[in-house]
Amino acid sequence: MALLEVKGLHAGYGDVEVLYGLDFAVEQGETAVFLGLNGAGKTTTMHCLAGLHKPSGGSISFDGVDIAGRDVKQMVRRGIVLVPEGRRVFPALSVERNLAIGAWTKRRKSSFVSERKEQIFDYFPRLAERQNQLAGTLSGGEQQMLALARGLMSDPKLLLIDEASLGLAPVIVKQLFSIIGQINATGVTVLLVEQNIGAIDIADQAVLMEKGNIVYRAKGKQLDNREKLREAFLGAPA
Amino acid sequence: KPGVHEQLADTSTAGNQTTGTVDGTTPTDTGPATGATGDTGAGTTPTDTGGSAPSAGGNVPAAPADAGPQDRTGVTGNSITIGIHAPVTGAAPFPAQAFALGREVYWKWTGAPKIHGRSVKVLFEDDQYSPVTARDRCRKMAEQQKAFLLIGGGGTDQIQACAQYAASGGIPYLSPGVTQIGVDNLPNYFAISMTYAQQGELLWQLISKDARLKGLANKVAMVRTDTPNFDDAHDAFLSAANKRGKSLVLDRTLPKNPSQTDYQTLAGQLDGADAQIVHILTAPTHYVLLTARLAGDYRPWWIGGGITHGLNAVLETGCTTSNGAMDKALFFSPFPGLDKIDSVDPNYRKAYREVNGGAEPDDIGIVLWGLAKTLHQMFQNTGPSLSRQNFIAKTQTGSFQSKVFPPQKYSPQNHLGGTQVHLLKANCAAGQYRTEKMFVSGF
Amino acid sequence: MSVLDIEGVSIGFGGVQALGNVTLSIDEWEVVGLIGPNGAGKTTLFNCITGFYRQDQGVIRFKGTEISRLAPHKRAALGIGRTFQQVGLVRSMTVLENLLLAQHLEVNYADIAGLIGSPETFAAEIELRQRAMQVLDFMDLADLAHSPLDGLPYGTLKTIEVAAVLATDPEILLLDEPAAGMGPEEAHAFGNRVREMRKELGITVVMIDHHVPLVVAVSDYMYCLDFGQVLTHGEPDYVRNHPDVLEAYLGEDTKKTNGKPKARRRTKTKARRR
Amino acid sequence: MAIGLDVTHPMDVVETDLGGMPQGGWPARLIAGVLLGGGLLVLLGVVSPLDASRIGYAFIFAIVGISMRVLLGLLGQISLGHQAFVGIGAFMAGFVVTELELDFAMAVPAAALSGAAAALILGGAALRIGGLLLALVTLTFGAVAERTIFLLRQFTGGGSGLPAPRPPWAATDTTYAYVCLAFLVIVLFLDWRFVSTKAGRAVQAVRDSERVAASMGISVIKYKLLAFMLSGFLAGLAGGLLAFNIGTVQAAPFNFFLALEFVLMTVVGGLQYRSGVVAGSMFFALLDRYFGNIYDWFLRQLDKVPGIRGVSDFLRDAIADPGLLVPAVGAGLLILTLISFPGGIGQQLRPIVNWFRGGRFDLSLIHGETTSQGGSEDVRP
Amino acid sequence: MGAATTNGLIVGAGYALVALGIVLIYKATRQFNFAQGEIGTVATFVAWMLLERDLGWPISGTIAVLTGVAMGLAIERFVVRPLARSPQVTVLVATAGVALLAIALQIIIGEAKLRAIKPMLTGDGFTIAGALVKPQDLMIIAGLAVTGVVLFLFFRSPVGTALLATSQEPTAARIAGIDINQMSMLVWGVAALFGALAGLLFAPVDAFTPGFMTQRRLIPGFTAAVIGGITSLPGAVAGGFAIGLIESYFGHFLGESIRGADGLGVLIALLAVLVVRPQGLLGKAA
Ligand SMILES: Nc1ncnc2c1ncn2[C@@H]1O[C@H](COP(=O)(O)OP(=O)(O)OP(=O)(O)O)[C@@H](O)[C@H]1O
Ligand SMILES: Nc1ncnc2c1ncn2[C@@H]1O[C@H](COP(=O)(O)OP(=O)(O)OP(=O)(O)O)[C@@H](O)[C@H]1O
Ligand SMILES: [Mg+2]
Ligand SMILES: [Mg+2]
Repeated sequence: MALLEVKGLHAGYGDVEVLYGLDFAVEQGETAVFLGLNGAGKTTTMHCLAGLHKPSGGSISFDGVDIAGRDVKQMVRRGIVLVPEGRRVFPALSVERNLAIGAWTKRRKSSFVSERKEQIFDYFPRLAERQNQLAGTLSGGEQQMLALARGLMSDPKLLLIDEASLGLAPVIVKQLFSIIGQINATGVTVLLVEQNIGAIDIADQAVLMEKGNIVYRAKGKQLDNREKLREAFLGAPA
Repeated sequence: KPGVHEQLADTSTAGNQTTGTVDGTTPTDTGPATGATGDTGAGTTPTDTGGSAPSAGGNVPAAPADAGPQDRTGVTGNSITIGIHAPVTGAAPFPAQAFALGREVYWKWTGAPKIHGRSVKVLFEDDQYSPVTARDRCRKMAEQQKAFLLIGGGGTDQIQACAQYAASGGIPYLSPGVTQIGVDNLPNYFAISMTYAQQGELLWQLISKDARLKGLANKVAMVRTDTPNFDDAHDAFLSAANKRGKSLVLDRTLPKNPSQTDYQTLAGQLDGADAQIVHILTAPTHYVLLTARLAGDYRPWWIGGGITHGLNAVLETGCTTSNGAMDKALFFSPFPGLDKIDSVDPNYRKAYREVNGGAEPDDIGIVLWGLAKTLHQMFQNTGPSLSRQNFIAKTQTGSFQSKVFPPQKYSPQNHLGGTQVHLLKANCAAGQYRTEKMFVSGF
Repeated sequence: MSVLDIEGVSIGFGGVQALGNVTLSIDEWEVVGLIGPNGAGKTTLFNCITGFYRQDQGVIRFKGTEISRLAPHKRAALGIGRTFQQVGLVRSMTVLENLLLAQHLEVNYADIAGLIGSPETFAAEIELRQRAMQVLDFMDLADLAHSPLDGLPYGTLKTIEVAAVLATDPEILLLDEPAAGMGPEEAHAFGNRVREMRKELGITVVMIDHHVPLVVAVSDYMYCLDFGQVLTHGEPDYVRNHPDVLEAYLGEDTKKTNGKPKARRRTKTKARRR
Repeated sequence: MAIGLDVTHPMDVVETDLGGMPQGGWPARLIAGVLLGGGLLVLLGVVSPLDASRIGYAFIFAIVGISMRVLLGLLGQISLGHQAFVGIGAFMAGFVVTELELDFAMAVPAAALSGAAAALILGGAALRIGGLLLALVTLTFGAVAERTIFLLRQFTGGGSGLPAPRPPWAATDTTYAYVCLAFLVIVLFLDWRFVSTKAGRAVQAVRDSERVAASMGISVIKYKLLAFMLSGFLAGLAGGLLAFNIGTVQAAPFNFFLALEFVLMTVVGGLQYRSGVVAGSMFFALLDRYFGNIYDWFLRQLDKVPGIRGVSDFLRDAIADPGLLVPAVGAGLLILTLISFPGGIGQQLRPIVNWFRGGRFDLSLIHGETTSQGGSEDVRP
Repeated sequence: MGAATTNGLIVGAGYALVALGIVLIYKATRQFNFAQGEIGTVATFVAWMLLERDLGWPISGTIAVLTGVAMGLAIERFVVRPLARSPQVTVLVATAGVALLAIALQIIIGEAKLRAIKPMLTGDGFTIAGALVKPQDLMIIAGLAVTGVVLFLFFRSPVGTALLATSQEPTAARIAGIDINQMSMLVWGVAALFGALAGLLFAPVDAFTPGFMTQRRLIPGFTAAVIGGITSLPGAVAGGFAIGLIESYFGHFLGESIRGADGLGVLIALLAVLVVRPQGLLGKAA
């Protein structure tokens, strides 16, 4: 059975409906990439999964339990962690304290936290150099790394990453995707929202959204046909 | 500065004010708030005649009686409406409940007197310890609710503001003594107890004659609130000292809203100057907060004139906060303490309990009772044909003896009619002021 | 003729040397791309040019005059316009109002005249509106004139920001990651617009972006910064394929270049356009 | 220090339906406007002098409200010492007529300018720093004004009564109320032009983001100072008018609690809406004045209801003076407004105002958009 | 001079205590709490009522502090939380509204009377260098020391870090699994606790009325917090003493010639600090 199974997910803001019944499933250990133009509803979907937004209908089953509508705290406790769009680092805290907050739910296991921190500094040596700098004074890309690193601190089962590559140098994007691949390899299931089609390289599954609907899903072999996907995504080659 | 003052008087006349409140001409029919007509004519805007024209003793120009039409606002065949304002909220309030209970006792008990067939209705407004509000509330009572006369319960600035308004409308105004500044030449204003300035000489008589204080006469200090309205009191106290060849060891003011540091600093300075007698002229709150900062073995004698310092409510708090430093304070007062009220007027307690369903009488009730009794005599003295003009004319030639307040004696030139005081002494053990002397005009 | 000259500019924050002796010059009518890894100092350079930071060392000249001591708004008045890495618009205003605001320096009546409502201000305001609408038209944003900013997609906001800066009538336009958050298609359209802008309005453009194909397509010339220093510069294709850039920025072909020292040749003085 | 302030949509958003004019067209709006304005003018003429004086007082409060709005609504700064600016204006007016023996026509401008000058001095030092620190500086300034400036005997006569007699042509309460109304109308015009032109836009940009404003060529300090001075100017003007409304200027009323009342009335009115601020200010000015009457009327109505006689008697016994209830009512209204109707009275008035501007009379406008806090402030440009 | 210094330190300790409460809330929520003073008054009022019934300080004090905490939690739940998405200034105004409401209710219930509360320590006190010191003044200094140390440690703890994080980016804090409502309650509860303690420590020094903390201590407390650097706890303490000393020196040496010299001194000092060192005495530069 799939780790995450979403059925007929509806959501909206006030009277405006934004998601019109999404269906998808992600297996344990998979990486799924969500593609779609601005305003397609990708962020809203992530927010529903992370408990930041209450769906208006449908079910989200995680590990066999329907968790639709639960609040963030419970989601985090179950191991669903969101790396939000727009970085949202704690600007007046040092990099180190930002990471400590990321491990909030694991704060009592201090050995785990320090191990984890080491591991993350391996992934992002830049952050290690900047440990004591206030996060608000980091460059845009450094903040993005910090946001991702913070999400990894709590040892999630399902990692939701919303537009991680925004504002990152291509070399870092590549590193990032390879790090995500490594994380994925440790058994973490990853759900990635991207504008950068390069993400398909690390994906086991691609989901294309348009105006609140899923218009195309590709798995396994289908993914090899990049041109077809590109067409579906862009309508035109970029 | 009479110059400024006259100048203003001129302006007000020029501003089609025909009421002529300052130069003493008789109020004419354009006078404001003539009740009957609700006339919105020119005269309805009272113009302030304020200013600071200190003049000792008061010199009110005579207003001839029975000249021109009579203003009978607030008077009907069987009732007279009067209005009282006092602060029950704001910076230095009176206890609201006590005021509410006491204000109608005299007029409501079964022995309540009729005045030429009329009973008295009492209006009350909270002036919030703000002169602007006082003025508005006095206008409300006089113009909307048709009060015949107005009474100030306490608070110098508010009394001044309301009295000046009342003057512009020819409305009689009664108040305890407080300041003389800006009110002593108002034709409608009557002080029913001695002003602070008048009490300056008396205080020095007390200091030089009283066995307990005599020896300390070279260690006298004065503390007053920083307002020009207390300048007269200050000058009078100082000149009484000079007359005796004395000077003050410390002469300080407290701001109107002192900070923590002000109290702390002043207390230390009093101690440093070794002031053993301190004449305090402030709101009672400031008195309490100042004495609260005393420490060690510094325990001066506190003395003063006035009304509010002599209220038991002050003592109730101050004895605890000052750790007893308030004990033995000596204050002049226009009313006797609870310990002596029965001997001057056995009706008071009875009437108070009767009207208020058995509630325990207090000293604020005595103030209001004494005031009402005095007013009763004034109405009686005016005769059955009651008008504002009549009332002023008759009162300013009358003498009154309520037996609770010391007697008043007015003349057309002098509306500051107080002549005597009672002397109260703080007794922290009893939590009350005790009356040491009554009806004294000199020591 | 060069519009903007940067000579030996350095700035540090605590232990971090964000810019170390950066020298570059931007010619009139040029579209210059500025790339470099995260934290290389690109935004910091913009901040020095626009006066939000003051460099520790070095000189910045705009059309030959030294501007290092001027406050940000004075530099804007000289004709230096910029966009921000995060959207630099006034969130509480509508699109049109933002464009009216952006014309602040163009308004020729006194503040007091506006306050007391003197007649010429009414006429001037109407003119401002017309100009704003023209700019919006140019950027294909006229439909959105009266809509509030809240709720507009990120890409649209970035376009509006560019429109607003255009309305300030700049001579040089500094764009900080204008295409971030845009899909490839949108980015492509945006690139075309930048070229058009340069052609029709005759302004000089410096653009930071991590969207390399876009930068390459749009620029006449490119600089690459790394660790606060100019790594290389030259024609777009040259920079794009420069081994240092490939390694430090693009992360391509690193294995290939690693073993081959000859690929490390430097040709930094070459290829200066015209 | 980055303390972000954002008040959303301070500009008067005109939601004009430029197509067909809904609901009556301009003639209907014109007639309604004339009726409303004319009604007010007539009303002022027929009420008693005391009522006229109180309404005049309320107009003056409305001017203070607009002054607060310039600061709080447009610049996003809050003054907790506004009573000081009003007081300085009032004393200046008293000083000009009493000590300098000049007349009203000199006193009122002098009052307004003194308010602006005080703002210039204070703002020059305090506005360089971002955030709400101005609030704390004005708070301290208010205390100093109360305890030092207002007690300068040469200037204020020691704060216990500087006479301010009205000019002969506006001696009555009624004529003077018209004068205050005229000033209020002028002030509303100024405020309208301010937000519709260069300076007002610049000020709002500065509130939202100083760096964005600067990048558009706006001098941040200059416009902060300008807005603060305009606010001080209007407060001083209100003070000058207040002096003549009361007749005597005293220090006592200009205390911290008045400053809080100014804030309350502006917020309850609804910062973003001019009409709301006027309504809120006047409401607070009049609440205190008429509460006694309303309360008495309320008790009398209770008396008439059979069976619950006891309730009104209980209230009469328990509440020694209705005045005690006023602060509770004011503070209660404030909290209620903030929590349930963040747009304040202005939000409630929106359907009407919108209709007058040529939009629809749309009751749904009462439910304002929820204000959002925007993301975190960037620590660096 | 000695007297002025001693007086300044005594008064300043009080201001510092209030400033700590203000800094706590500001640091953890970026809000200005204008009800901080009034929480103390309400607690005092409760303690007074209980002491009048002869319950003694330990019981009365405990119940009073709990009442203060309850008030803080109520403010958090019914005022601050509904306004979570409003601008900073709205919350400032709202807490000022709470303070006014609390004052108004106290007046309705118990009149605007000056009241005395039984002292915690009895004794006449003593004189140091010409300054009068009451036993209760020593209690305040002790209270200040305890509060300062506790708060300092509090912000070092993981919970303290989480608080700071919540104030800076609430959404991100939620995503990390922090219960931001719990955090908010914690802050307001703790601030109210110290606010109530401050009130109880102050009340026996002199006398109290409804609003006494707001009127006479809140403004200097705020000024102290700002001078010290608004987010710095040691700064708040330094600021409190600085204000006390400035008031005292100005009042002592210029008080008779310039009215309100102490207040003027504070304003000058405040402006000077803001011009020369905008981040406050011990604040960190942004
Ligand atoms: N808070 C909100 N209130 C109202 N509408 C919203 C809100 N947030 C998003 N929307 C709308 O919901 C729709 C989906 O938005 P969402 O942010 O989920 O899209 P997205 O695919 O993540 O887009 P992007 O690529 O721009 O991040 C959009 O039309 C957007 O305008
Ligand atoms: N105010 C500051 N305080 C401390 N360090 C700073 C400050 N501003 C910038 N830095 C540091 O200077 C370096 C350069 O930052 P800058 O923002 O210029 O990078 P960038 O090239 O724009 O990167 P990105 O592409 O990620 O936006 C970074 O390492 C950043 O952490
Ligand atoms: Mg999104
Ligand atoms: Mg950058």
